[in-house]
Amino acid sequence: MPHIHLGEGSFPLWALVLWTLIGAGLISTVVYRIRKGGIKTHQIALAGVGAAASFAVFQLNIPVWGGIHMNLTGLVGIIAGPLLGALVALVVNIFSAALGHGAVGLIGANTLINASEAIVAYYAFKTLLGMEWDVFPASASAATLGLSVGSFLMGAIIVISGVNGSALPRGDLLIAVGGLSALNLGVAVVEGILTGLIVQFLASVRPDLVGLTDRDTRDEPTGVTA
Amino acid sequence: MSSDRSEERGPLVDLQCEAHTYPDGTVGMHEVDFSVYSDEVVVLVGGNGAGKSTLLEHLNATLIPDDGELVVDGTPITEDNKPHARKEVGFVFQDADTQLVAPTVLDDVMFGLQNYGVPGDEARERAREALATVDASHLDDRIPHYLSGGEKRLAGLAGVLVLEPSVVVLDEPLAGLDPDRSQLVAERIEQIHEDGISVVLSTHDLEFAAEVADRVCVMAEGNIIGGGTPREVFYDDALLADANLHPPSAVRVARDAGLGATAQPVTESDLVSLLTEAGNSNTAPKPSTDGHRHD
Amino acid sequence: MSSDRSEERGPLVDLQCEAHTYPDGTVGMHEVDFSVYSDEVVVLVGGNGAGKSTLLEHLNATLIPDDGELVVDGTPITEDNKPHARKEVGFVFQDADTQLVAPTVLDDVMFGLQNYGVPGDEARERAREALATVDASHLDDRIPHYLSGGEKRLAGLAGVLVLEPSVVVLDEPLAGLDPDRSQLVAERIEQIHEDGISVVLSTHDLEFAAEVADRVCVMAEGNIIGGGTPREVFYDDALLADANLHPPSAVRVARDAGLGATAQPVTESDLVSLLTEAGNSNTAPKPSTDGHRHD
Amino acid sequence: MTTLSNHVPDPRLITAFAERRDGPLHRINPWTKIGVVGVLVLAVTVFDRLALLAGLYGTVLVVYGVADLPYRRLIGWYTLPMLFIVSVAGPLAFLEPGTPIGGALPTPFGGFSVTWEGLTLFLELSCRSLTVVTFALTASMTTKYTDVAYMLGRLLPRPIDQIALLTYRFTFVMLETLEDLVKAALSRGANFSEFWSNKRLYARILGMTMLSAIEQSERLVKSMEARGYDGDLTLYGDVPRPPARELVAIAACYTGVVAYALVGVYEVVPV
Ligand SMILES: Nc1ncnc2c1ncn2[C@@H]1O[C@H](COP(=O)(O)OP(=O)(O)OP(=O)(O)O)[C@@H](O)[C@H]1O
Ligand SMILES: Nc1ncnc2c1ncn2[C@@H]1O[C@H](COP(=O)(O)OP(=O)(O)OP(=O)(O)O)[C@@H](O)[C@H]1O
Ligand SMILES: [Mg+2]
Ligand SMILES: [Mg+2]
Repeated sequence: MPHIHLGEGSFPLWALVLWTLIGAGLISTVVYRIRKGGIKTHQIALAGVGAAASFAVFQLNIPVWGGIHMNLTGLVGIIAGPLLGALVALVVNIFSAALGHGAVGLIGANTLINASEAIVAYYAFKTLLGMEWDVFPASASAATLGLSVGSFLMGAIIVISGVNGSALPRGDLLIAVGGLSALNLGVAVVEGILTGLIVQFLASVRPDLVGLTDRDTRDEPTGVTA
Repeated sequence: MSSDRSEERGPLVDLQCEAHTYPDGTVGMHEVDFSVYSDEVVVLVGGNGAGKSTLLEHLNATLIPDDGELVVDGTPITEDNKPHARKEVGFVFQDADTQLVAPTVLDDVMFGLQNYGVPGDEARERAREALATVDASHLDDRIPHYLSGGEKRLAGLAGVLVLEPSVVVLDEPLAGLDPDRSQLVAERIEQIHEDGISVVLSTHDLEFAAEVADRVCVMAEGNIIGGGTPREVFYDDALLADANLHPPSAVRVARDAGLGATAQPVTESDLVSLLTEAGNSNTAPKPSTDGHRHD
Repeated sequence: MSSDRSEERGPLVDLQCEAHTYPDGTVGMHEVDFSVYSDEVVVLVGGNGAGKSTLLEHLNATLIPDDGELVVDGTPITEDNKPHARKEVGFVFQDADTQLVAPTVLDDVMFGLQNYGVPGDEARERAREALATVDASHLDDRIPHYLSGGEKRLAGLAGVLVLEPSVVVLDEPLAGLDPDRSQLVAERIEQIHEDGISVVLSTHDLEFAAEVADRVCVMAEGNIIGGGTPREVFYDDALLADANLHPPSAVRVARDAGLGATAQPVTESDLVSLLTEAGNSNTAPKPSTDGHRHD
Repeated sequence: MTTLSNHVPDPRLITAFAERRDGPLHRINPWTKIGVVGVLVLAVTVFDRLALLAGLYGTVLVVYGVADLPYRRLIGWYTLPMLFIVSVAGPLAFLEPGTPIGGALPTPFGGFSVTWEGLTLFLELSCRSLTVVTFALTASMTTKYTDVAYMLGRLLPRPIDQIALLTYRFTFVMLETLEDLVKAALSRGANFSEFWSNKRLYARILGMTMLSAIEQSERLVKSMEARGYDGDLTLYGDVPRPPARELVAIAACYTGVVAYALVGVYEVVPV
C-alpha cells in the first residue's frame, strides 16, 4: 500500500473550494511569517534541494505490503523546520500532481495533510528531545505521530467532504474511511521507523544537523499549526 | 601477463552487447565486445561521454545490455544469477561518497560480507585484513563521511577487495585526488594486480594509463574504436585523434624532441631511461640526446 | 606581468587572515596573507585538505576570517559591502552542478546581472557576449541537466565573466574533464588573462599549473608554506616535500635524466626545446621529427 | 534501475519526452494546456453521469495517443492513483445503498454485496481521477523544461517560486545520487527485496540522499551568493500568451462545463 494522496474529482465542488481556500490560507500564513522574518538564501536552498530529495525518494520502491512509496514528510519537517516543511509539502504536491500522482484540484487538501505531518513531526521531535529521549525513539515517534495526524486529517477531510456522487450517509462513510486510515496508519509506522533510523544515521555522520535545524528556526518560537 | 594461462581458461569476463539505451532514450553505448582475461590491467580511455562508465557498469551487471550477453567465469549472467557477477566482479564507483554507507569504515568494509552471510567475527577479521592491504588500517573506526577523498577511495577499494573478486573494476580511481594520494591508489592497484586479480579501470589521466595498463581500450561515442598495448595506442595518431585524445606527456616530449622514432617511450620512466642511456652512451657530459639509437 | 602597474595601484585583492574555523571546529586555514595583483595568474597547489578551497572562498567574502580583513580594490569589505567583493571577484566553484541554477544556460548567465538589477534586454545582450567569449554561444538554450562536465564549466565561467570582475577565482577548473575539454578551459583561462583580468585558481594538475601560472603558492595544513615563479617552486625539493607534492613531469624527467642542472625546464615545451636545442647543438644525426604537432 | 519504481513516472523520462519528441501537443501553448487541466478538474468535479465521465476519459486517452505517447507505460503509472480509488470506493461499492448485484454475501453483520450504485460510483471515481491524471501526464510530457520553469516562476508567490525552481533543477541531480547509492550497494551484494531485514540499509541509502541534498544546498548557497543572489531569482524568459484560437477554445470549454453544471447538475437555471 503506498502512501495515499486524495484522488482527483473525489469531492464535490464546494469541498474542493473549501480545502483549496484553507490550504491557501495555511500557505499564506507561512509565507507571511517567512517574509516577515526575512528568508535567508540558505533556507531557500535547503527547502529547494530538500524538496528535490523528497521527490526523488518517492521513486524508490519500498518492499512492504507489495511496495510502498514515501516522501519522508516527517523527516523533511524535522530537518527543515515547520515553515519550510510546509512549503516543501506544497512544492512536492505540485510536482506530484504534474506527474499524475495526487490531484491538481486537491493540491490544497493534500498540502494541508502533508504540511500537518511535517509540522507535527517537527514539534514532537523537539519536545521529545527536550524530554531527553534518544534520537531514534524521538524521531521515530515524532514521525509516526506526524504521519498519524496526517492520516487522521485525511480521513476527516473525506468524511467532511463526502464522496462525490455517493448517497451514503456520513456515518457509514466513516466506516469506509476507517479502513483507509488504518492502512495509512500502517504506512505511518513503517515510515516512522524508517525516519527514526535515518535521523539516527544522520546524527552519526553529521551530528551538527539537528543543531543546524535549531539555527534555522530559532527566530520562530511559536509554531504555525494546521 | 601469463597469457598462456588466460587463453587456457578463457576470459574471466566476456561482454557481448548490441547497445545500451538509458531510460530517457540516450544510447550510452553501441555494439561492444569486451573481454577481461586473468591477470591483466585494462584501461579505458576516451573523452567525456564516450561511454566508459556505461561499459564498466555492464561488467558486473549493474547495467544490462538492450540485447546481448555477459559471461562471467564461464557462467552466462541472467536475472537470477546476477549475484554471481556481483561477487566475481568488484566495482569501485567514481563517486566515493555514494559508495560508503555504513557508520564506520570497518562496518562499511564488512557490509558486503554481511550481505553474503559471512558471520560477524570472520567478517571483522577479513575486513581488517582488507583494510591492511590498502594501507588503511588506521581508518577503521572513522566516520566515512569525514574522510578525505583519497581515504574514501581506499576505504571503497577495501570494501570491494574483501569480497575476493577475480576482477576489480574502478571508474576514474584518481578523480579529485592530490598527487600523493593518486600515487598511493596507483600503488594499491599495482599490488592488487600482483596478487593475481585483474583490473579494469577508466581514467582521463593518460600518463597514469601508460603507467599501469597492460592493454588500453580507446572509446569514442559509445564505441570501442581501438586498443592494444600502451605503446601501440599512444603512438597511433589517427586513433587518438578520432577519440579527441592527446598522447601522454612522455610521448609528446619524445615526439617533439624527435626522440621517439624507434624507442617509443610511453611512460616517464621510459623517457628518462631513454634520455639517460643516450646520455651515458654519449661521451658528452651534458644533455646530449640522440637517444633514438636506443632500442 | 605588468608589475609596475600593479605596484602603482596596489593589490586588487588583499586578504589578511588570522585563521578560519569552520562551524564544526575544524580549522580550515591558519594565518594567511594573500594578495592578488592586476594582470597575473596565481595558482594554488597543495594536497587534499591543504586549505586551497578555504583560502579561495575568502577572496570574495564567501567565507569570513575569524579575525582579519579582506580589502578589494582598496575598499575594506565589511558585512555591508560584501556585494562589492562579490562583484569584483568572480568565483567559479568546483561543483559545476551547483553553479547552474536557472532553467537554461542563457538564463543562468543572466542570473548574476539580474541580481544586480541590469534590465532584461541589456542583460540578454551581455550574456550572449559572455557566452561568446568562452566559445559557448551554441549552448544558450540548453538545459543544465543535459550539459557535459566541460560545457557546465564553460557556462559557469560565462556566468562569472558577464559580471566583468577584475579577478576571477576558479576552484579546480579541470576536475573531471577529458584532455580536450581541459585544454579548451585552459585556453579560455589564458584568454581571460589576456583580456586583463587576474586569475586565481587551484589545481592538482601540476603540469597545468606550470603551464599557466605567473606565480605559484604552495599550501599545506592550512598555511601558505611557500611560493614564487613556477621554476622557483617546482625546483624547490624541500618545499614540495613539505607539501607532499611531486614536481611536474617535465621537471622530474629533466632531473632524472640529469638535464635540469642549468636550464630548469618546468613545462613540457621547455623540456622539448631543451631537448631539441641539445639535439641540434650536437653533431649527432638529427632524429626524425614527425612530431611537431605539439598542442 | 529495478529498485526505482515503474509505478511512479521518472521525471527524467517525462522530460525526455518533452524535449526530444515533437508531436502535435508539443506545439500547443503551455498556458493552454494549464487551462485544459483546469477545465478538466472542474468537469470531473461537477459532471454527475458515468457516461459523460467515461466519454471525457476516452477523449483524453485519445489525445494522449495523438500526442504520440506510450500507452504501455500509462498502465504502470495508474497504480498509485487507482490505490486511492480502490481503498475509498472499494468499501463504498459494498456500502452504497441500492440494488445488490447478484446475491448478498451473508456475514455476521448481515448481507453484504456490491450494489449497482456502488459499482457505478467506483467507475465514476476511476474515470474522474484517471481523466486528470492522464492529461496531467500528457501536458508534462509535451511541455518543455524551460516553459515549465517559466510558468512556475510566474504562478507561484515568492519565496515558493524560488523553492520550486530549485526543486525542479535538482530533482534530476538527486535522482542520480539515489540511483548511484543503490547501484553501489547492489554491487556489494545488497538485497533490496525485503524491507524489514534490510531496514538499516534503506535508512542509510535514504539518509545519504538527504545528507547529499543538505550539503548540495550548502554549496548552492555559496555559488548563488557569489553572484549576488539575495532571495530573488527572477527569470527573464517567458511563455507567450496563447494564440486567439486556443483562447477561444478554452473559453468555450469553460463555458460548456459551467453551463452544463448550472443547467444539468445544480439546476440553478431552469430548463
Ligand atoms: N543515467 C543516464 N541517463 C541518460 N543518459 C546517460 C546516463 N548516464 C550516461 N548517459 C549518457 O550516456 C553517454 C555515455 O556516458 P558515460 O557516463 O558512459 O560516459 P563516460 O565515458 O564515462 O564519460 P565521463 O568521462 O564524463 O565519465 C553520454 O552521452 C551520457 O550523457
Ligand atoms: N564545510 C566544512 N566544514 C568543516 N570542515 C571543513 C569544511 N570544508 C573544509 N573543511 C576542512 O578544512 C580543511 C581545508 O579544506 P579545503 O577544502 O580548503 O582543502 P583543499 O585544499 O581545497 O582540498 P581539496 O584539494 O581536497 O579540495 C580540511 O581539513 C577540511 O576537512
Ligand atoms: Mg564516467
Ligand atoms: Mg578544494
